[in-house]
This record gives sequence, C-alpha cells and structure tokens, in this order.
Amino acid sequence: MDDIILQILNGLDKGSAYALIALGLTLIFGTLGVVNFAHGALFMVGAFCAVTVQRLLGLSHTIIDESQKDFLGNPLKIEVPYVEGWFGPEMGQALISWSVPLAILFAIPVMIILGFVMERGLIKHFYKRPHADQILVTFGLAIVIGEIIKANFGANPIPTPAPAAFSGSLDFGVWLGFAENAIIYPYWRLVYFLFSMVIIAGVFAFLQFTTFGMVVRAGMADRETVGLLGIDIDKRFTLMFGLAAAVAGVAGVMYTPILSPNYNMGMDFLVLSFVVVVVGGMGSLPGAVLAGFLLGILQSFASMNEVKSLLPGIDQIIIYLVAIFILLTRPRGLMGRKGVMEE
Amino acid sequence: MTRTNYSRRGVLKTGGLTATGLAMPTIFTASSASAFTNEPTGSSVKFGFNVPQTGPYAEEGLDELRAQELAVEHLNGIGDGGMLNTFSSKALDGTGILGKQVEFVTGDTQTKSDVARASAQSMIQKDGCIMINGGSSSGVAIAVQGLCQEAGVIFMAGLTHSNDTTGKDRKRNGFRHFFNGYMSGAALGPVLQGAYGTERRAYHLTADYTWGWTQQESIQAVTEAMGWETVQNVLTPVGAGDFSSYIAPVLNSGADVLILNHYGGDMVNSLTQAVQFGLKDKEVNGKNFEIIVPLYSELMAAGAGSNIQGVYGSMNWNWQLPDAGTAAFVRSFGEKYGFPPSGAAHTCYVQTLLYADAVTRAGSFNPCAVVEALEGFEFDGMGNGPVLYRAEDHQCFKDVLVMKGTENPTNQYDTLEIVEVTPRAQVEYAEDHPMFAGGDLGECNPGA
Amino acid sequence: MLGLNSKDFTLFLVVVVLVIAAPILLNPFPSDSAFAQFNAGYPALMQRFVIFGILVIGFNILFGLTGYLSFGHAAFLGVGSFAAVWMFKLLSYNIVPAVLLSVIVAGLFSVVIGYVSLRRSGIYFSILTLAFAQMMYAIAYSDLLGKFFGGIVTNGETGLQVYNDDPQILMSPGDPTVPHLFGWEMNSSFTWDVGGWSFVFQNGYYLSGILMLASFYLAIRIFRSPFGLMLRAIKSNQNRLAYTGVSSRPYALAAFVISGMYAGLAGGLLAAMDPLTGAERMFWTASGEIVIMSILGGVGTLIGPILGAGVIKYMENIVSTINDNVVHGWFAFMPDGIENILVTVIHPFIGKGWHLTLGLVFMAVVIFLPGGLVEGGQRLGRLFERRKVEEKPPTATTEPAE
Amino acid sequence: MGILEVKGVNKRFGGLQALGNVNLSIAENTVHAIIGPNGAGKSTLLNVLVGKLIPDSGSVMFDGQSVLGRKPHEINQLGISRVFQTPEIFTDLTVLENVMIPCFAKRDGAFRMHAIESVGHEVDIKTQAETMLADVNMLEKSNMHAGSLSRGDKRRLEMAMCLVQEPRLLLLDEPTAGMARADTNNTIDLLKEIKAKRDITMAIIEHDMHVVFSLAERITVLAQGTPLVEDTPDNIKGHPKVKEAYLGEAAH
Repeated sequence: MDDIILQILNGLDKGSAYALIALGLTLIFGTLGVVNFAHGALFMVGAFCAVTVQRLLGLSHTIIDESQKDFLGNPLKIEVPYVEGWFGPEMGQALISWSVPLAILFAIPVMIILGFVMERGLIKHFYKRPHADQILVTFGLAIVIGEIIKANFGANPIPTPAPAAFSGSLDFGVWLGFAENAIIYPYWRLVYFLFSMVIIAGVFAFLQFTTFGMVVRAGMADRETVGLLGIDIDKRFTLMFGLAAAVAGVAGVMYTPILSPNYNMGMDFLVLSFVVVVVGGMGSLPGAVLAGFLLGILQSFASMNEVKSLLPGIDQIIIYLVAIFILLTRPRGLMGRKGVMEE
Repeated sequence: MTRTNYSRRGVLKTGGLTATGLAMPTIFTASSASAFTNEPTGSSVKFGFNVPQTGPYAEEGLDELRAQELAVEHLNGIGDGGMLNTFSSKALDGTGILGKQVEFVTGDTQTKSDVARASAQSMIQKDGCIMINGGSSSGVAIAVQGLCQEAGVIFMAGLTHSNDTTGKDRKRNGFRHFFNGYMSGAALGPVLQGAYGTERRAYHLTADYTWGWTQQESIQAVTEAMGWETVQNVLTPVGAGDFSSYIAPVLNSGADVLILNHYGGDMVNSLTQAVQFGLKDKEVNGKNFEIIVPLYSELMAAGAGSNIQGVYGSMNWNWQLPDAGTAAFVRSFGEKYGFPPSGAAHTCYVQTLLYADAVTRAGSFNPCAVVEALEGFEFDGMGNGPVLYRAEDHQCFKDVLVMKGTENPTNQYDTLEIVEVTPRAQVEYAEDHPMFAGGDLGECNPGA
Repeated sequence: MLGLNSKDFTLFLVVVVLVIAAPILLNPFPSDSAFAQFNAGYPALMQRFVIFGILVIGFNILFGLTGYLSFGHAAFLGVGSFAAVWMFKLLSYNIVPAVLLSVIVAGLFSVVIGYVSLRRSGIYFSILTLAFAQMMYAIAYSDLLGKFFGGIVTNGETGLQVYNDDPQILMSPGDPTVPHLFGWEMNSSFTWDVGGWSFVFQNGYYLSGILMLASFYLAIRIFRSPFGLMLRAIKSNQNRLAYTGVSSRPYALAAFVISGMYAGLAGGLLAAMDPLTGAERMFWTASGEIVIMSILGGVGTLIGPILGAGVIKYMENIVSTINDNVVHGWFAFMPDGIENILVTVIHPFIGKGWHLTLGLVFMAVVIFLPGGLVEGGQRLGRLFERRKVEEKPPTATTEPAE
Repeated sequence: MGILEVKGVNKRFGGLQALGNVNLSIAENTVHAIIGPNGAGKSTLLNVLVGKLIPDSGSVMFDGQSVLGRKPHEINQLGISRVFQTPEIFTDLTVLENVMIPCFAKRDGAFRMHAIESVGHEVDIKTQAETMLADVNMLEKSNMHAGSLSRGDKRRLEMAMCLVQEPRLLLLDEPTAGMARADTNNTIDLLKEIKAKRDITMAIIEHDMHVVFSLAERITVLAQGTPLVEDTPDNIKGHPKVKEAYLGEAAH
C-alpha cells in the first residue's frame, strides 16, 4: 500500500512536469497552429536562466592567498562573491542559495522577450506554411539555440541546487500511520508540484476570466471569424507565444534542482512532450494537463519492481503503449477537437 | 587470407572490377608497395582522434581531444615533453615517430556507434590514419574496435569501462588502457568493507545497457563475497532524466546502501535526486545510509556538485596523484589549458604515447609489429605505477584508485580525494574469468 | 525510354552518371591540397549517400505522395539491419539472404505498424508511428526480447555483430570473412592514382549504387503510375477520393509498406557494408533525420530527398571533422593577423560546432527556399533560362510532382 | 418503385430531432429537388444517403440494396455520386488528373495496385477523361492545376468528375451556393445539358428557388426534419402549406 501511495505521489510530480511542458506546447499548437519543435529548447533556456542567475550571484573577485597552493603549485586564488561583500557573508550566502527561485523573476521577462522575438521574427512567417516546414525551421532553431547555450555553458550538466531550506524530504508515511521512511518525498519536489499547480491554474484562469483570454479562446476555436470581427488577433497571438515561452521557461527554472541542466535537455523532453500533447488531444489545454498526469502516474507504476519483474522493461515503453492504446480507442486523443492537425 | 581491404594509396586489388577484365589504363600502379593499411609513405604519419564532440559526453570528448593534441605536440618535440620525461621506455625522443612528424585528424562520434564507425572509416579511408584513439563509451569502443580489426589499423581505446571491451568483444588490433568494471569492484571491495562493515544490504540502480550490466555484475560479486546482501537490482532506462520513481522505494526496501551503476548525465541526475530524497541523512538498520558510485569521473563529479561529498567510487587515474609522471602531465596540460586534466584525457594521452613507443620499438608501423610490441609490454612512469599490457586480452593492469567526494572542497577542481591506491595485484584476474569469457582476440590484421 | 517520359529519363540518366562517376566527382581536390578535407569521394561516405538515398526515396513515396508523415521510419531501417546481421550470424556472409530477409522483415513490420497507425491521420498518425518506433528502440537498446526469452536478440547497446563462434551454417572454409556477393567482397576496391588525386572504386559502393538506381527507377515508375496518382489524390483530398469510390486506406497502407521495405533494404545494405548494427539506428532522432532530409531536399519531388540526404550526411561527416588546424591550413597564405581573425570567425561553425551550421542551414533553406533544395535548383535554372530566352512567356502548365 | 427509397428514417442528435419519419422516393431519370428552410434537415438527409451518418431507424434502399452501414466509397460504387456545397476536388493535381482518378476508380474499384504502369500509357482512360472535359467545355484547361481554377470552373470540374463515373444517381448539395447570378445560370444550363445528354437521376438540395424551379421535375419540401409535401413544381408553387412554411418570403 505504501508503495502505491509513494508511486502516486511520484506520478503526480512527474505528471506535473509533463503537464507544464505540454501546456505551453498546446498553447502554441492551439492558438497559432504551429508545430513548435523549439519548445523543448525554450524549456532548456529557462533552465539556463537559473544557471545564469546562479552565476551572476556568484560573481566573484579574487584574493590571492600566498599560504596555499593550487594544483600547479602557484599561490591559491580564492574567489569571494561580490554579493557577500555587499550584503555580508550570511545574506550573500542566502541569496546564492536561493538563486533558483530568484531566477523566476529573471526568467519571466527573458522568456517573454525571447518569445516575442521568435514569433515576430520567425514563426509568424510560417503560419500559412505546411507543418513540415514548421517542423524543419523550429527544429533548426532548437539546434541553434542549443549550440549557443553549449558555446557559453559547455556540454556538461551544471549543478543547480535547491535552496538549503528545501533540502531533505518529508516523511508522509508517519502522518498516514506507516512506518518511518516508508513514504518520503523531497521538499523541493513538493514545491515543484505546488508550483506547477499554481501555474496551470493561473493559465486557465487567465484564459477563462480575462477578455484577452476569451478572445484567444475564440481565436483557437475559429480564427477567421474572430479576425472578421475586427479584432487584431495577431497581436494577441504574439502575446500568447510570449506567455507559452514564459510557461516553458519557469518550468525549466524550477526543474533545475531535479535535473542538472545541460544544453541537450530540451531535445530529451521534446518527444515526450509531443506524445503528451497528442494523447491529450490537439488543441485541448485540459487534455494536455490530463494526459500529463495520466502518463506520469502510469510511468511511475510501471517503474515498480513488482511490475518490472513481471514485464521487464515495461517502464521504458509504457508511455508509448499507453499512447497507442489511447489514440486507437479515442480518435482524437483524450479531449482533442475535430479537424486540428488531422491533415 | 584473401582479405583485400581498401587502402588509400594502395594499388590495384583483387576486386570484382578487375574480374570484369577491363583493360586498365597504365596509370594504375603496377606493383604492391604497401604491406599494410595506410602505410605512411611521406614525411608524416596520421592519427585519428575519434571523440564525442556533440551530445551528452561532448565535454569529456573535448578533454580527450586536448590531451591528444598535447600528446602529438610532445611526440613532435613541442612543449616540455610531459610524460615522455618520466616514461620508463626511452625509445621516443621528441622527433616524431620513426622520423615522421605526427599529424592528426579529428572526428565526432556523437556517442553513437554508427556515427563513430562512419567517422573512423573516414579517418581510415579518406585521411589515411594508421591508428584510431579516443571515445567515451563502451558501446562505441566495441564498435570502433571491431571496425579497426576489419580495416587493419590499431585501435587504442579511450574511456571504456565495460568488461566486454577486453572480454567477449576483445580484438587483436584493439588495446585498452582504461580499467574495467571488474577492477572497480575489486578495488572498492576492501575499502567499502573497511568503511561500512560486512553486514550491509545493497540496492542497485543499473543503467539498462551493456556497461551497466557488466559493472553491476562485478560489484555485486565483490560485495556479496564480503558478506553484503543484494536486496534488489533495478534496471533503469538510459537518459531517464527523472529517477524519482526508482529512488523512492529504496528506503522502504530495507537496504542501507544504494549503488548507482550509472555514468555521465544519468549518474549526475540519479545521485542528485537520491541526495534530494535525503537518503544520505537517513538511518536504516541502525546504520547510516550510504551511496556508492562505482565509476567516477571529474566531469561527473563537477556536474553533481556538492552531492558527491563522502560518496565512494573508483577511478583509473587522478591528477592529484603524487608520482612524477602525473606531475609532469598535469603540469604540461595545466599550463596549456589552465585546468587539470580528466581521467579520460589521461588515458587518451597515455594511449597515444604507448602506441608511438610501440611503433618505435618495433621499428615499423605495421599493425602486427605494433601488436607484438605492445603485448606483454611492461612500463612505468605514466601515472599508474608499474603497468602490464597483458598479451592474452590486451587489457592494462595497473593500480586502481578508490576515490571519495571531498567533504570540504577548497577550489572548483577539488571535487574528489584519493582514499586508497589499490595495488595492481589485487585487481588482477585470469583472462578466462567468467565475466570476461567467450572472447577471442583472433589474428592480427594488417589490412592490405 | 524504359517506360519513362523524356524528362524523367533525363533525370534518371543524370543520376546514373552521378552514381557511376561519384568516386571522381566527389574528389575534386588533390589528396595533398589544403582543401582535401572537403572531398567526399571515399567509399564509406559514398555508401552512406546512396544507402540513405534509398531510405529517403522510399520515405518520399509515403510522405511525398500521400502526405502521411511517419515519425518512426528509422525503425524499419533498424529491423532491416538486425535481420541482415542475424543472417550473417546464422548462415554466412553472403549478402543475398541477408538483404532479402531484411526487406521481408521490414515489410512485415510495416504491414502491422501501418495497418494500426493508418487508422488515424495527421499528427495522430505521426505520433502512433513514433510510439511504435520508440518502443522498438527501447526493446532493442536494452535487449528486452533477449531478457524475456533468454539469450541475445539485439545485444543491447553494444550492438549485434558476428562472432567467430557463430553458427554460420552455410559458410565453407574458403569463403570470405567479410560480407560478399557470391565471393565478390563488399569492401574490396581499387584505387586509381592520377596526378595528385587518388580515386577509389569500391565494390560495396557500386552494389549499393546499383540498388539505389533500381530503387530510384522503381520510385519514378510509382510516381507516374495510376497507383501514384491515387496516392497523390490521398494527399490532396481524402474526402473526394472516398466519394469517388476509392478506399484510401489500402493505398496508404501499400505506400507505407513499400516505403518500409525501402527502409529495410537500406538497413540491410548498411549491415552488408558494415556488419554491425545497434539500436540507436532506430532512435527517434534517426527517424527525425529522415524527415528532415526529405523536407530539406524538397518533399514530393523525385530528386529532392536524395539531395537532402546527401547534404546532411556530408555535413555530419565532413564539417564535423574540420578542426582549427585544418582551417589554419586553408588560410596559411594570408598574413598571420588576418588568418587568425578568419579562423576565429569560422571556428564556431566547424568541428564540434557543426551542429550550429546544420541548424542554420535548416533555417536558411526553409526560410528562403520553401520548396527545399530542389526549389533552389529550379530558381537557378529559371534564372539561366530567363537570360537565354527573355521573350518566351512562362507556360501555364506545370509538370505534376516534379 | 423509385431508384432511391427512403422509409421511416429517424435521426436524433441529443435532444434535437433532425429527421423524423422521413419517407422519400426518387423515381429513375428524374430531377428531384429537396427544399426547406434552414435547419429543416436537408443536409442530415443527404449525409444519410451517402453513408456518412447512420440513422437511428428506418431504411434507405438504392436500387433494391440498402445503403446503410456502407462506407462512402462503397456507396459510390453502387452508383451514387455527390457534388458538394463547396467543390471538393484534388486541388494539387491537374484538371485532367482530377477527371482521370474517377475513371480509374470506376475501372479498378476500391483498390488495385497499378504501380508500374505509367499513367501516360492509359490511353483509354485519358480519352475518356478528355471527352468528359470537352463535354463541360474545360478541355483547354486540362493541364492547369485544379486549385488555380475559378470557382465556377471548380464546380464544373467536380461535376465532370462525378459524371465521368456515369452514376445512376447524382446528389447535388446546393450546387449554386454563393454563386453570382450569371454563374448560377451557367450551372443550370450545364445541368440541363447533362440531363439532356444521358439517363441520370438527380437529387438536388437547394436554397435558390430559381434553380429549383428551372430544373426540378419533382420537389419534396422538408420542414423540421419531416417531409411536408411532395409534388410537381407547379403544384408546389401554389401550395398553401409550403407558402406558410417556407416560400412566403423566399419566392417572390
């Protein structure tokens, strides 16, 4: 029983990550009708926003300590972060420790601007082009973004720890009357789960309760009609792209303590996020979220030793098996709309 | 043998096209000049450095490339000579090899066997390379080793840790300087016993591919021999990213040691996440919960950051070793690039020098002569103490380092500390040891 | 000629000449010149050009004609290779049974996967094919079949290769120990040294080349056949096709199976040229590469995808091997300062940065040449034509799918 | 006994009764129009006839065979062709190819793999298609891309594609919707011409009374999913019920 609760917890957490990425992807699919292969890259750029903030906060000046030697036998250079000098060692260390959450403040404007630039500079010219062209151009863009990141940060994963306050894990099991250590879960993952919920709820509320959101939803349903009403839907779609980029970006920022960022992480998420979106159904935001959680939980269950001993390797293929099953039983995924990307 | 492999400056071969009986223009060279593939005829000889330059192991590959470039400089007499000064064999004098200047070409393996083989083929067929060196994974090493065997050039493996490379997939034309899973286990065993006792329950997470399997097998054998119990071995998909669903059940399984048979990004992520679950701070069965990473590299250590503190693992070589060879290499490398070399860099550097030395001692670039010169070769002064290149399986036998994540690092390169230098005798095994059985070196193949 | 119209026949003839003369045409620079780096005329790369050519010709029959975008086509390449290597292991190094089986096995797989996936269209179809391919990749990479049944089926990440103790029941003592066609060894070659050049003519390349030409010929026939017309009708308007009394599913399935068999042939040939295969051949990036090759060259055109395959394989094998030393070699004649500046400018795009060049090429082609490289060629052609005959008005007729 | 017999067809969408007990008989070689105000169930009925929708109850017989449960391509093979409200043609192909496809379909059925033969060598099919194109005055446009045709020409092409299969029943779904008066008249002439040249049954769903009264020999008036009246055009014109339900404002 405790195993199952643990895996449900796990699945929710995994699912929230999938849902968050799929949400941004669906916003772009649904509103703009663009297959954006660079969405994983946006997630990755978000993660590197966290690295950048960490580096900025860690910017140091050098003190040469003659009493110690470095690996070549030269006097040791000791790096002292500027923030420690400005705010005192304790406050400085705390700031550095909180660099990941702080990076959200940095990532939002960066990602929105990046989104605007991408949409205005490139994507908007591809609305009327075949999906194949969209795939090629966004895939090319994803490679270019990845290479730029690689040139600046290297190919190695970069450790980006969560704030010290969130290290360690919570013992759920004790609350529920299980033995100690039966169900533990890291604080940061719980934070990530809550954070995802807030973002998802925020996006839905934004689309549901603002005029802007209503217009966009109308545009998703029938772009031409909305255009005929004299509403400048294009401008709103640009904003949507910025919003989608920001969602991907903050998802990336908050994920860095779980997955040390490297330039290739966007590609690793690309295929998975497409599967999630399509299983959810093209053009359906609730579908994307639902599919994210469903696949996350199923994958967690498939990773259980009891399941794996029965079917070796099931954890590696479960997502695809489920995707095939759902697409064959429900023609347009869980909640897809008719006619979206069916040609 | 009727093998008539392709040779770049070779001659008319007994190929199908001759069989068609075409009248050949006289431009065709008439006599067979080369005795083996890519025999160097001019004033230079070319090496192929085949390393991952894109993909997850790019950083490691680039570090290998740096070391290889350094080795070529030292062979050609540029710079301070590095390990040539400490190497026990004095055949090399910094004037190239057999009077020929050393040149090199580079290629990108992308850590994919197909691409690595294509790249190696290009080096052999297009650039006329006589030796291929480098690589950062066992799958690629085995693939390229097989290719070099067929093509008739020498393969000096880079970083490859799977038992199979010199086990069931060993080849006469291929040589491995790097240590392997068995050696890691043999070296770690006593240290772990000393640190954690004989009554432990181990939980393995193993990358689900050949290297992971062989390493897990090796470690399990050693730990069980000293009384540890293996609770579970869970195979994890490569590149899973999020290992939480594999780590979450560990604590509840009654295990008190987690062994991560992962490498590269997988290791960075699984270790980071295991620490995040608070495993290192827990107590199980009245003992402190421990994590072990059997194979370490500096780059992984850097990627995992503070999470590796106090975690045991093993290495082929580390820049902090006190011997003269290490000091010489670290100095040349550090002065050229500004940071200490990684273990992968070391192995590629040494392999390049070893090849050059073997050619010089043999007096020929002929792969078969080189094989003969390397088989059973004993040397010292390359940072690992006295080393033997065993003739039976082309595996180097040398001391193995047991490492531990530094508790209080003083600078960014101070990530790992040497706990023990396990003597060579302790990690040796018979060449037909069950974990290495089924291999057949075959005949040496000079190609043409 | 050969049942082709004159335009197609000319195109086919050009391709024939290119394939035959590739060892010379692709080696324009003398071996010792600084630009020899750009030569692509060595057997391993030429083999890849033609084998990947076969792969994308087949893919184009599916994607170019019917518009169904399969995102898992590399799976058929993979099973083809595995089938071929198993034939080497069990029977002998003769490539005939190996290649035949690889085509058959890939065909069987594509019947099953195609039958299921074609129940959906658009992106749903793409994701179904992707899911099947990724499952097959995972199964091969961790040798799940081997684990399930015991023994070795795909040999996991190390890849499947031939060992000396494999049965090879049809192998007699004198037989070659490399892949061969009734004794005609694939890796045998002869070299023609002339001036500073050395041209290599290899058996394996020519065998692959002949099969590529045969595949290409067959593809042209399919493009121009009533069957091909039906496939194009599927892409154009499935609704109308149904109301015309045609069920599109069997046509699409036939196209899927044909293209799967092409992929199997390519996979078998890859194994025949180099008898080792691994799961990564089936990874989604490999499938993506096929799609990218087709779009880059020009979807639905006869020659486009082959060009796309050539460009990508060239970049992967040539641009990635250019390091700073090589660039210094090119500009050695310049003054040091300028040389260094040039090297610094070029540095990010070569060697380890070749992916950057690749990404930029993708973007440039799709932005400036919406029809792919073929459109670039057509524009060039039109430019010349216009210069030649200014007065001739443009004709209203357009050749279909050219 | 008509060529098409619809008996007791019911179709509900949720709470909406789209078709209620529809009985309809279309006699062979007549032009039969189905008219009715918006939402009367005309399109639903048409979709039932071509197999796109399956009614909740009732039967649809074409020449003694039930069409229910058959797929659109099977229904076409029975001899029913359909012209859509917006012309459905193969826009990426040439005009000639557009007409050749139905020729192949008629010859080969649902699936036959002619993968090696050249389209260019199918002289019979080509002649057949060209004759048809000449019939609708489009021969000179046979090498144009269908997508680049004018709307009227697209309509002609679609008719040609349907007629070349020599269907026994041609269903026309508002063939003149959105057309200018001149185009509408052309279409009427075209249809008259077609009717004059061959034995064919036509069922027209149409809003435009001008078209209906120019062509139809019999008219069924549909209102709220049920046939109100069925009669000749002349009788329909004066029928009070129809006037009440529909013609009051439409026919001046």
